[in-house]
Amino acid sequence: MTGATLDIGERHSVGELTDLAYELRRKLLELCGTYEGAVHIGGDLSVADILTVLFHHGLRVDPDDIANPARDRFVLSKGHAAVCMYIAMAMRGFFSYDEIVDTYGQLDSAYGMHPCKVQLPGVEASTGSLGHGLPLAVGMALSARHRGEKHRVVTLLGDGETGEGSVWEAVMAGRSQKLGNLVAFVDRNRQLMTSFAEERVMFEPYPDKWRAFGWNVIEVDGHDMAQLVDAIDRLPDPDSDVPTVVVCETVKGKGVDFMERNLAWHAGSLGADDLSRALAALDASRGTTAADVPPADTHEEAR
Amino acid sequence: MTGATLDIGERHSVGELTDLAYELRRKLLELCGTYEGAVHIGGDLSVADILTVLFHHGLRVDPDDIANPARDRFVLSKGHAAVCMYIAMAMRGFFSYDEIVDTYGQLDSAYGMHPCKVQLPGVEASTGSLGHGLPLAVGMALSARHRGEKHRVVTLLGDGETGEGSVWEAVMAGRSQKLGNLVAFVDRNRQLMTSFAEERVMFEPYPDKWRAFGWNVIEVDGHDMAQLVDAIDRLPDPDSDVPTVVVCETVKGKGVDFMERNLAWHAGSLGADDLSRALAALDASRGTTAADVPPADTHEEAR
Amino acid sequence: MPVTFTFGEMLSARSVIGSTLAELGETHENLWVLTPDIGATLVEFRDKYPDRFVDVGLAEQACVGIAAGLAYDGNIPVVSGMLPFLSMRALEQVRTDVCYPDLPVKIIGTHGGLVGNGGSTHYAVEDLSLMCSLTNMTVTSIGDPVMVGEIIRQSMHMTGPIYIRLAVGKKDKVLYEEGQHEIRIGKGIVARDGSDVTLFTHGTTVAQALEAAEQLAQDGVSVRVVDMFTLKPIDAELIERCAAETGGRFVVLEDHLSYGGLATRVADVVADRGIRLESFERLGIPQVYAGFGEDEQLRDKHGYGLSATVAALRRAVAPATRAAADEPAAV
Amino acid sequence: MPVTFTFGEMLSARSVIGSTLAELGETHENLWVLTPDIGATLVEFRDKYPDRFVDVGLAEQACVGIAAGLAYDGNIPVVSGMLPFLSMRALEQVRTDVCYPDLPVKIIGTHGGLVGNGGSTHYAVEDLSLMCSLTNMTVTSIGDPVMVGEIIRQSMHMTGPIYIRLAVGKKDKVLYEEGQHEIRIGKGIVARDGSDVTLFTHGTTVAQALEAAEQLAQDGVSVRVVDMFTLKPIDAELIERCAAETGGRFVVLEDHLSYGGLATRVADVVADRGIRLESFERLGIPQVYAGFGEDEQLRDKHGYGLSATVAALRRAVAPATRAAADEPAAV
Ligand SMILES: Cc1ncc(C[n+]2csc(CCOP(=O)(O)OP(=O)(O)O)c2C)c(N)n1
Ligand SMILES: Cc1ncc(C[n+]2csc(CCOP(=O)(O)OP(=O)(O)O)c2C)c(N)n1
Ligand SMILES: [Mg+2]
Ligand SMILES: [Mg+2]
Repeated sequence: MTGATLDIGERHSVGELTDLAYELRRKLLELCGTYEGAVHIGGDLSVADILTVLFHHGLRVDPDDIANPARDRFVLSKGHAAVCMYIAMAMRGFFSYDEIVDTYGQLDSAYGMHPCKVQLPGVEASTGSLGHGLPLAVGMALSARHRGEKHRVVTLLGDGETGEGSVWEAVMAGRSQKLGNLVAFVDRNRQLMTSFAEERVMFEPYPDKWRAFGWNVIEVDGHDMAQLVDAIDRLPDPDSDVPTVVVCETVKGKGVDFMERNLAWHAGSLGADDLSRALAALDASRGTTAADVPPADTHEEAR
Repeated sequence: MTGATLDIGERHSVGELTDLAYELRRKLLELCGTYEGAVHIGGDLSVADILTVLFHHGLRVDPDDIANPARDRFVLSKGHAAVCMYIAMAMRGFFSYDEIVDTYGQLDSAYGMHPCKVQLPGVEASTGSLGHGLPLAVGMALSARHRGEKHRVVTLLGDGETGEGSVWEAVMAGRSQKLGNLVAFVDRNRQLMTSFAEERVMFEPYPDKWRAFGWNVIEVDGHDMAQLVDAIDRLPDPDSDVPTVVVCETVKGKGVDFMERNLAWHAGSLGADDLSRALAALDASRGTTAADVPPADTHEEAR
Repeated sequence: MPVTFTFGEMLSARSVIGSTLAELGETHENLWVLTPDIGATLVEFRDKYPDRFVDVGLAEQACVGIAAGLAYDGNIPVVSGMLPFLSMRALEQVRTDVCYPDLPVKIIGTHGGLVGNGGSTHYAVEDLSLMCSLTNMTVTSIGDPVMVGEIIRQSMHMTGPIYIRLAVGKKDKVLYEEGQHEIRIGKGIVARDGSDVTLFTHGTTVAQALEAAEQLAQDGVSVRVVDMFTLKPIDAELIERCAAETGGRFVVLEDHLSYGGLATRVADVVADRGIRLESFERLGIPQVYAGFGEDEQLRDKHGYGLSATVAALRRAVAPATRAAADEPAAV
Repeated sequence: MPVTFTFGEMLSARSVIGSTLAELGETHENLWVLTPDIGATLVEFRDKYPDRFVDVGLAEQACVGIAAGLAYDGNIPVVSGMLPFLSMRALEQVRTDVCYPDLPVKIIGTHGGLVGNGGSTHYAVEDLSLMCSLTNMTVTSIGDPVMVGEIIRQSMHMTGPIYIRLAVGKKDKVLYEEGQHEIRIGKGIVARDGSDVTLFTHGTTVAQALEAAEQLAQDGVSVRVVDMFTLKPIDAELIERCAAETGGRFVVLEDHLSYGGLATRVADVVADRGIRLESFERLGIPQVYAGFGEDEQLRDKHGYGLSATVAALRRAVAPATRAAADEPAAV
């Protein structure tokens, strides 16, 4: 992205970013193997590449100066992927990974199931209830525009989340307010919590919806790092008039065969045995993208 | 429309329907001339043709058997046009016009600013808060479908109203539930309460929004009775899978030159003097459609 | 430019909102005004600061969410609209996006109570109960149009959210002379002193309460009228003092459901502090949806108009007072 | 097929919802079940009656509106989901589309209270206050998993709406033996009799209340535990009787904000009926957003866990009881 004052930090090649995403998934699975409660592992794995490219390439942020007004803002609208964001941010130097693992979900921990700005400075907004992030992002983008700042406001939504009417209100507002500094990533994994998209809720033709609401639409394979990098590098100037959505075709559970496109893994926990199976699967899946994963067998049941 | 058991009643020619709409507007203005409080006259006049064609041609309803299960259901989602609906229904034999004029807005009257099913049997739902009618209509259409009934559920929305997220949730639900028996009319008068559409909220490309949400879209001049009749006659079979929206290009305040596309006439009241001016203007405007009214001067101010 | 006014005069509270915001926009460069298509009274602000005026159209949820986003970035957003919609359609946004991070968002609007003859979709009759349910929210209801400006001004110093309720706000009586009372968020106003019974009220019914007190005075009964314009945090000290100073006789009058609003806030204090009352009566909207009618007609119909207020005050000071028969059957 | 159960056993209240609805779907052809993507426990109903199961995805507002539309046409819709979202995101739909026309829509869900460790977006801590604010709404909060089925069954005869609150509903203790108590919407249950102090509670904390009462019994203190599972309409007679029969000593315990929920409902009755109490104490969530932690940890942290309950009961029966110091500073 083309920010104004904040440097983007270390430059990574597509290969390095791919390795970072692998590392992020490993860490996610490890936490999911030790933490007793359920982790939203399906939706975490589905955004691991997106969060990697954002925190290691796209966002102008500075872990040592988290309140710098020139920073890009990132709002995790699909707040249930919090732990994936925490770890991605830890890998960028915001937090300590060990602290995340040691305290996740515990009493008074700053690291819980959903991001809490009150308890964890560095995250930009408290989210978790779906459909809230985009309106917040519109407000932040308006503020930046008004102050003449050149940073972007980036948010990440689940595709199921975009069933919420509040999202479409904000889509309309982002366009009406002419916020070219506003960018929404959609994790288009074609799953909600208890159903596959199109099975109970018809989202198609999905990108057309955003187009009809006046947004600039970029479509990518959300597990293809080269495409993600390219999308970010092609984002319009923040001073322009039209907000951008990056529709990322993804796989819920991506990287772990038994979780992929499997409704049983919206949330769950891994014992030690399953952890090693999962890590082995992760190794086996290296280098694959969404296009490599077969469509879901929608006759399988949610548990 | 092609209902199952209920007869459509007297058949009217396009010319007769046009006369009925003129009559409806006259009565509206008369009420607006006698009632002391404000009447939503702008949005009433903008739907007078739509409500006429619905109650005198489109809807299979029976004023003498208001609870007949085979009746088409009509939900006035833009509830602030209640008085226009009351009078249209009175002209069809549901209510007494005199009673409406005599009691409108008075203590314990059944005829108030917004339709109240509790107090006025014959209206299908209590509305007035915008964005509620379409979800209700989806529920009614689901019920009809489940019971194997062949009637339609028809609703009428304001264009500004379709800024509400709840509308898009219901648009998605209507499509996902495959409700070919669901029909939404949109009063596309390009005005909200305090602004012109596109001025603060960008609705264009408007029909594309509905298309991208999977609906069947019919576009008509909402003051051209022949086009309205044609749209209704072309509605798909209620047993089909795709709901239909009829986007009606209209003029807020239609028929009264000094109210047309004038933000000052979202709501108002007419004294005796203004009433005769308004009636004269109405006569002068006979035979005109939306296409005949010049675009708004958007620099005029809301009062 | 502050509005000038005269005691007893009729003033539009809405125009006070408009002019106060326009005035504050000058001194507070981070003040924004947002509305979901209810912007008629905000024209002055809009014209002076078009960049800080946002009309999102019919989209209450986004309106509040956007306000929160602005506040996260150091701005002071005012959301202005109709309370039946702002208090309910956007309630989760108010709770989660505004109250939870404790952001300085102000929600101000009209149609609190059975006012405006819009019918039951258009009356905010449970809004104070809803707003008092929210942690971090300050909740006010203002009757005096001049006070509206004062409260907005005071609220500029708050770090958290505030809810400001008005009735229709087109024609409101100036109740207080300038400097007559100290006006401070969180403190009730003794609008009229008295020693036999306290009549607690807020918002549009303060004027009616004063009128009722005047009538009782002619019978030799001394009614204290408390304008409890802040419902949260509630002025518990004042309530306790009133119990002691007015013979433990309380009447609560409000244009709100008689459960959940001020009467309930008072009952909470009474229970918490173990205050022994001689009498307690609620005058407010019963458990019905009220239908059409003008403001005063509806108040009379539903038992909290002027004559009902006078009657309740008489009951309160009559011997053997507990009027258990007046308690609604099921609440 | 009704669930069979044993007293003291752990049961999933969610599975009781699922099996009860599947059972009622058979006898009630107009019963529909709707959910905004929270359908895991509804699989049995969905598989038996796919045509009367509607999953709208993430769209709480439409979900409630559609339910109202179904009800307008003579159906009995049950909306099942997570209460933090159903009680707030769709609140205006609940008020305007369901309560105003008084339609038989049932709202049932989980995550009432500080349960499930989801953080503050995911706790319904003000839901009972919100729902009690709505005219025509019946409001319940159920702790015993078997009772959940009973209440759903009873509610089939209601003409208006009902709200049914559960905690997480995955593992709940069966509290009552079959036939031990008359269970009727609107009537409190004396879950344990006692004469020194009444402990009012509902939902997930009933089990904790019974445990606290047991501990007090060892000190020779006789605690009456009332499971006030219906908050609206409130059982005012029982409250009055408890005041008379337990020395005017009340403690109210709930997994809800300590203002706005049951404690406030009791305070309302105390004020309305002029009940003279010796002591009154609220145990519930203070005015904070609670953060992360397991259910019991959060209850302990925020002062309404088991030991705090025991302590409050001891305070209540101690001489010179009014514990004014415990009143929150500003509410
Ligand atoms: C308003 C709201 N309703 C329900 C939930 C519960 N919930 C959490 S994740 C989820 C599914 C979301 O689907 P999607 O947005 O596609 O995200 P994914 O699970 O694919 O990551 C649901 C229903 C919630 N967090 N917020
Ligand atoms: C939820 C809600 N918000 C605000 C209002 C107040 N209001 C009544 S009509 C109106 C404008 C509606 O515009 P549109 O839907 O285009 O209808 P039109 O006025 O053109 O008939 C507004 C804001 C309302 N009735 N409901
Ligand atoms: Mg998804
Ligand atoms: Mg319009």
